Amino acid sequence: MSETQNLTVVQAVRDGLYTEMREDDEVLVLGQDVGKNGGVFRATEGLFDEFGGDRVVDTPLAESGIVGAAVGMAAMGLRPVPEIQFSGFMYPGFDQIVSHMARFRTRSRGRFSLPMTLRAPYGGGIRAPEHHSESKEAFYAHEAGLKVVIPSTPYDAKGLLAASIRDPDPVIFLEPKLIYRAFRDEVPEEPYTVPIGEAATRREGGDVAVFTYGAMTRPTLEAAESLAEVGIECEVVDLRTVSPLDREAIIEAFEATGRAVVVHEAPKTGGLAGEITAIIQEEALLYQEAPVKRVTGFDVPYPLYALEDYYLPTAARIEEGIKEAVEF
Amino acid sequence: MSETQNLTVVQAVRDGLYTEMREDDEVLVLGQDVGKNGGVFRATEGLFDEFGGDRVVDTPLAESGIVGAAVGMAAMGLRPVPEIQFSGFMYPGFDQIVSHMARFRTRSRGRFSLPMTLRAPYGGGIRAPEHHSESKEAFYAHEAGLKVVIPSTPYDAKGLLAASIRDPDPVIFLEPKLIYRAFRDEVPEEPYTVPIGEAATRREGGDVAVFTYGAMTRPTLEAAESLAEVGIECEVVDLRTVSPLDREAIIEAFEATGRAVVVHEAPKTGGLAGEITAIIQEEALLYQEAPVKRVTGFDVPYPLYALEDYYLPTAARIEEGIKEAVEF
Amino acid sequence: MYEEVGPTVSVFDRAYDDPVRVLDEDGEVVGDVPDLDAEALVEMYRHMRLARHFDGRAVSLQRQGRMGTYPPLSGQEGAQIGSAAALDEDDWMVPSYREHGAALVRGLPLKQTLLYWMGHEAGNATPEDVNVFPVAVPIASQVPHATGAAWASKLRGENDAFLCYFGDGATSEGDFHEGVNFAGVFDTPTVFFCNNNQWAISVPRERQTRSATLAQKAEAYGIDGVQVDGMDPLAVYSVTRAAVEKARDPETDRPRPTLIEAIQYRFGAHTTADDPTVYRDEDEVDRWKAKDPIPRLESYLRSEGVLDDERVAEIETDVETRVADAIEAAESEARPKPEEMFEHAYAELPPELERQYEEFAAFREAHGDEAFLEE
Amino acid sequence: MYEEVGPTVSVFDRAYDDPVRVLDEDGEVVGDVPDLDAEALVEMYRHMRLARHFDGRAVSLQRQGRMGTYPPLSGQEGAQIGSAAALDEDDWMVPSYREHGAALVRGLPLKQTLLYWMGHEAGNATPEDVNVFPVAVPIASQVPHATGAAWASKLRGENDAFLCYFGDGATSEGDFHEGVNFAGVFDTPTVFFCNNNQWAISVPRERQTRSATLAQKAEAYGIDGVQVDGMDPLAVYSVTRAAVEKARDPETDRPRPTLIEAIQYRFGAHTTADDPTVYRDEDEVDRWKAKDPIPRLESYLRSEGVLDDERVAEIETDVETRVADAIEAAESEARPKPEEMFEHAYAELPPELERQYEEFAAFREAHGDEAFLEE
Ligand SMILES: Cc1ncc(C[n+]2csc(CCOP(=O)(O)OP(=O)(O)O)c2C)c(N)n1
Ligand SMILES: Cc1ncc(C[n+]2csc(CCOP(=O)(O)OP(=O)(O)O)c2C)c(N)n1
Ligand SMILES: [Mg+2]
Ligand SMILES: [Mg+2]
Repeated sequence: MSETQNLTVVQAVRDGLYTEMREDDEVLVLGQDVGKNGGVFRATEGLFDEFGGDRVVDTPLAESGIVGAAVGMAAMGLRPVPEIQFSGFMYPGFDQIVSHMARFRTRSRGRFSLPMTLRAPYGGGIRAPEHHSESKEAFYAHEAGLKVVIPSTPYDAKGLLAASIRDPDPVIFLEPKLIYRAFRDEVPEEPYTVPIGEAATRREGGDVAVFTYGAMTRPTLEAAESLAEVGIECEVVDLRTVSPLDREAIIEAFEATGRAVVVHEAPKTGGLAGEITAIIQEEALLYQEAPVKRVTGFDVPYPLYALEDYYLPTAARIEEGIKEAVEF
Repeated sequence: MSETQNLTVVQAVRDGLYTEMREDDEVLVLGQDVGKNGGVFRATEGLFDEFGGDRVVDTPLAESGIVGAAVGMAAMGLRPVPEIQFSGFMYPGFDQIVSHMARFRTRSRGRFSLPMTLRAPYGGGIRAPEHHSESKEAFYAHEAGLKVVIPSTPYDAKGLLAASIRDPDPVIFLEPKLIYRAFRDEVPEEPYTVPIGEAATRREGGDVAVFTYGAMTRPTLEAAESLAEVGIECEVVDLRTVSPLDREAIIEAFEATGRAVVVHEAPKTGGLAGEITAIIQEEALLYQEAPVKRVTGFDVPYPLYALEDYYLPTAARIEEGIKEAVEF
Repeated sequence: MYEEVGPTVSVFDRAYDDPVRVLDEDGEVVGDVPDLDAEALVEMYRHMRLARHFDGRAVSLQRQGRMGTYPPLSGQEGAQIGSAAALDEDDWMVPSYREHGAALVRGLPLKQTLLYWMGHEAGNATPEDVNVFPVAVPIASQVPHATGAAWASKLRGENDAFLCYFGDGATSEGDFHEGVNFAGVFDTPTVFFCNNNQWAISVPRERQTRSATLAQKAEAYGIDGVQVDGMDPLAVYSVTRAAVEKARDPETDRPRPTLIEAIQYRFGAHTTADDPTVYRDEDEVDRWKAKDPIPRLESYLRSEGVLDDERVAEIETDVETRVADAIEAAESEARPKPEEMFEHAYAELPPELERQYEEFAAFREAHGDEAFLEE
Repeated sequence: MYEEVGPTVSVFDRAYDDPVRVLDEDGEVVGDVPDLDAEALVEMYRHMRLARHFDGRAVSLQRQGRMGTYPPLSGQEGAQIGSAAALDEDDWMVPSYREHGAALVRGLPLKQTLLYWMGHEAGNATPEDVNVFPVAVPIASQVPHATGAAWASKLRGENDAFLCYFGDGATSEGDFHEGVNFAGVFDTPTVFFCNNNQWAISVPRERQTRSATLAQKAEAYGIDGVQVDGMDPLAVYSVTRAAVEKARDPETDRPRPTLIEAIQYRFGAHTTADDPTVYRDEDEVDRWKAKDPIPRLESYLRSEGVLDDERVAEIETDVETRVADAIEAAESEARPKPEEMFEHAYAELPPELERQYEEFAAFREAHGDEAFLEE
């Protein structure tokens, strides 16, 4: 059996970068403070010393430049892993993301593929300043040509990151910073991948399917445990990839009970819960016993941190949502 | 009775700008080629001569600068109407749109409101080059703090534009360029508004509700007429505003038949059809007789123009979708 | 606010790498002392002491878990207070996130600054009579706002200047470029004030750009660019004042906008979440601490007979009291009410948002705050 | 491709507003003629004629409804052909949307250019051996690509130069700023070639920026900036060649990247959708037409005895044939197949997209193309 380490999510990300960089000389990391500083969350700690300044590059403070330069590098065959310091700062690079990163393959009829992975710490819950708590994965899921991955465990973080880096196409890799250090997992030392586009069942249960991803997986499981005490058994599905969605897993889990809840921290309107609801009802309406309940952030700008606990779905709110779906 | 003019959509936009600028000195237009050139679609024709270079301003070629400067102007109480030349070029200004335009009111607890209206020609169908045919209204609908308006007739174009300019909050005003010159309408000469957030029923019918907006309204009506010949009567609802959605109108129209189709040209995954489906099933599941059918663009980058007719929903595809919903 | 003073020497005709200086590191006069009266000078000193003391206390509050992440300004008081002091009453300031010192000169209560960094929505509520824009966290994104706001003022025939702050790192962003370029083209009354504190978190100034100075970036926009010793509050005052006057004066043949590069250093961490020892040497920090703006001004004012032990002691006490009072006030502020989250998204709640609010309120009513604060 | 030539005179030590010139408007030599052999010069002339002729035909095709919107290049051949000719075989070109002339020098078949503007997906398929990036429509967005691609080449120890084209308007975009700044910081082998054709659609050069020249924007990045008469193909060649050589040579103490401002004019409309008479005077156009790069080079080559009537006639015929053949080939290309839309979104179709494709194909099968092309 292979060696494992007991790692947090952010350590697993770091380990994933380290492993892939060791395996493949064409992999390089660039972004703000990724070098000597090792990243503001330590996701690139030690990589600068290990691989040097040509492969672990501190860039000027310019997101469009970072993404755009990575596009150019990837077009030439490197596998750049640009880091945007917080997902709320991807917007200055949004044009490069949607107009180029997503489309270079199409725009060259496959001559240039972009094997690049754009990483960003993402989501709320850590008492961060304004603009540091965004969860706008729906933007990227709506843009064809991108894949969007959001891990919820250390094991997945390393394996999905490896899969993303090795993917011939561009991946947006969003790391829920609320769980960066929340718990540890056994993570193999050797390289491995977790396939993009496959959901994972985190808990089995025959009364209702609950779909979630990222940091919301934990309060969802908590809600499920608490409901088990009153006899409600939830199937909890961690989507892991939000583009492409694992339709099959969604439909299968839903059909088993005809009831579903979707939990995400992003605002409700236009969030992925709507998309998942639409998938369910276009594929499995005849199984449907209750409306799909959306437990999400609200349609307001993310509040300053004193109120963020009221903004983010909590186990209690999720529980209530599940009850609604079950009792309908 | 008041005087009317027989105008196309783009002429109505121009007339709306003209009327509001005449009514209110604080209204000004800025963007690329809006001055002497009168806009690449002639939406600002003659305004430069009428109101001068201080109120009809050709700017440098920089979208973030245009939106950001308009944010600063609006914070000081002006009512700027920035034009982005095509909606596909809003992305370089995306950070200003989502991080500031959408949030200045929240970020100042109401001290600074932003009475600004960002206009952009939008959508496909005119044989335009790459990046000129985007319909990504879902991005903006997912960002709290914005309103998103998409007219489908000359009358609405003028009235909704006036309402947007007078609104105390920022509005994204997307003008379907496929119908810029497709037909004419009687448009009052005097100022008037059409309320933001209210859908319009374009056709009554008791078999199925079809929701759409913008340029897709026409092929949808065409499909409805053709289906009437085979005895299927469609209620066609033009949403007109995609944020906030007119939930009440959606639910009411849906409940009448329990069947619905949503038509938009934006890509399917993460598009507004999913959101509308989710609204329907969270409010009116018990009325539902068939899955809500989504007739939309595909999840691929918008093709070069030789294939765009295959990308955009056509009356035939809409008809087929409606039949599916009716015959389920 | 400081009193208006007479015309300031033109400072724009010099090499980009020749910073304007008034006091040397020991507070000796080496340039043209601006024409400020004694009380204005003492006020400047008081504000610097206030900012410094506030900063230290804020960092402690964060360490004690009484405040969230906080960006310290220690070392940058000369640039902040000297520049803000050069504005007139009706002028505007467009800050980034570190200008607590400049903001207090402009009349922003310290309590507000504390509330903001304590995560209270109320911290966003700059009083109506304080001409300060909201804190801007996305780097350089405030630059086009400062251009647009100044432009609006010009279009209205008002005569106000807009002082926009940003860091050395910010000069790499597209928004810096677009915002300053617009200012040049539309000749807006904007003063672009770059707090070059040598670091953008861990990224040193040389890694931001290959240009020898940041001031010379003005060339790209056809506007004036000038360096100033940012740890010399009198030099900063002079340069900013000159830029402000030029911004307001369409009669000169110079462009109204100016790019000022104020060379300085942050003594502390980037924010309380940062550990600068990872990326910079103590030596470097020590070298810059020798330029500390506060003893420099103090020494000058003492030598001029404007300050003495007694006055300094009075100021110390005053400063401590004001900060203590502000902390007391901020900490006794009621916890923000969850409904505040919904209040200002729109002038009027759209129906769906109202529904969300009602669902939220009903849930809270039924389950109490424990349902939210459980973890 | 043109043959490599000896070392080029350094052209970087001059005032920003002193454009490099070789031929005057009449083709008289006024500067250092680059060391190109006769055949290379004739090739340059042939390419310019080819570009000009192609351009006229493309505009007609659009007018006849045989092609979509097309951006003409007439007047800009000197800049395009002179610069592209300065590249070596393995170098790369990163175009905007107007460089059909430069692209043909690099080996891109005219047919490809036609297919692209005819809206065929196949128009995107630049052949593998042609080192040309895809057309970039969002203004300035290709600039960071050119930096990143050149950076990759440098990191790999390859010795290639990357020539990036953009317009005067593009210099106002954030991406121009960020991309060129990165190039300065990472010293990438990139040549930033600004086709300053005086207009960005209807917006004149003076409205883009207050800086006196675009070349001086190089100051902001600590790199070399130089103006060149963009309607003088020999001057353009010389400057670009010098920049290319410098890009590849880490031994000089000069920065590798260069910003070239090539002063020129577009004789025609911005695109076939544009009517320039609305915003500019015929007089202006006439003044610039006097600088037409083609007669200028022709006159020089005739005076040197390199061209005569016979050779010119041969070139005319050749050019006409090549364009006619390309049009013929493009127009006989089968209409693109709808499935091409789905082919390159991803390396492998995700399941939902496959479903969409199958639904689409089934519908088309059932209803035929009339169901799509009805309007
Ligand atoms: C658009 C954007 N990107 C990244 C960040 C994260 N960040 C916050 S401060 C900072 C460094 C800023 O450096 P500088 O402009 O020199 O200002 P300073 O903090 O030194 O005052 C970074 C990278 C941000 N806030 N906004
Ligand atoms: C980001 C972006 N904004 C706007 C446009 C629309 N547009 C196309 S060409 C053009 C003018 C470009 O001017 P310039 O950079 O001088 O290049 P030229 O066309 O003169 O060669 C504009 C505004 C665009 N393509 N991309
Ligand atoms: Mg700094
Ligand atoms: Mg141009």
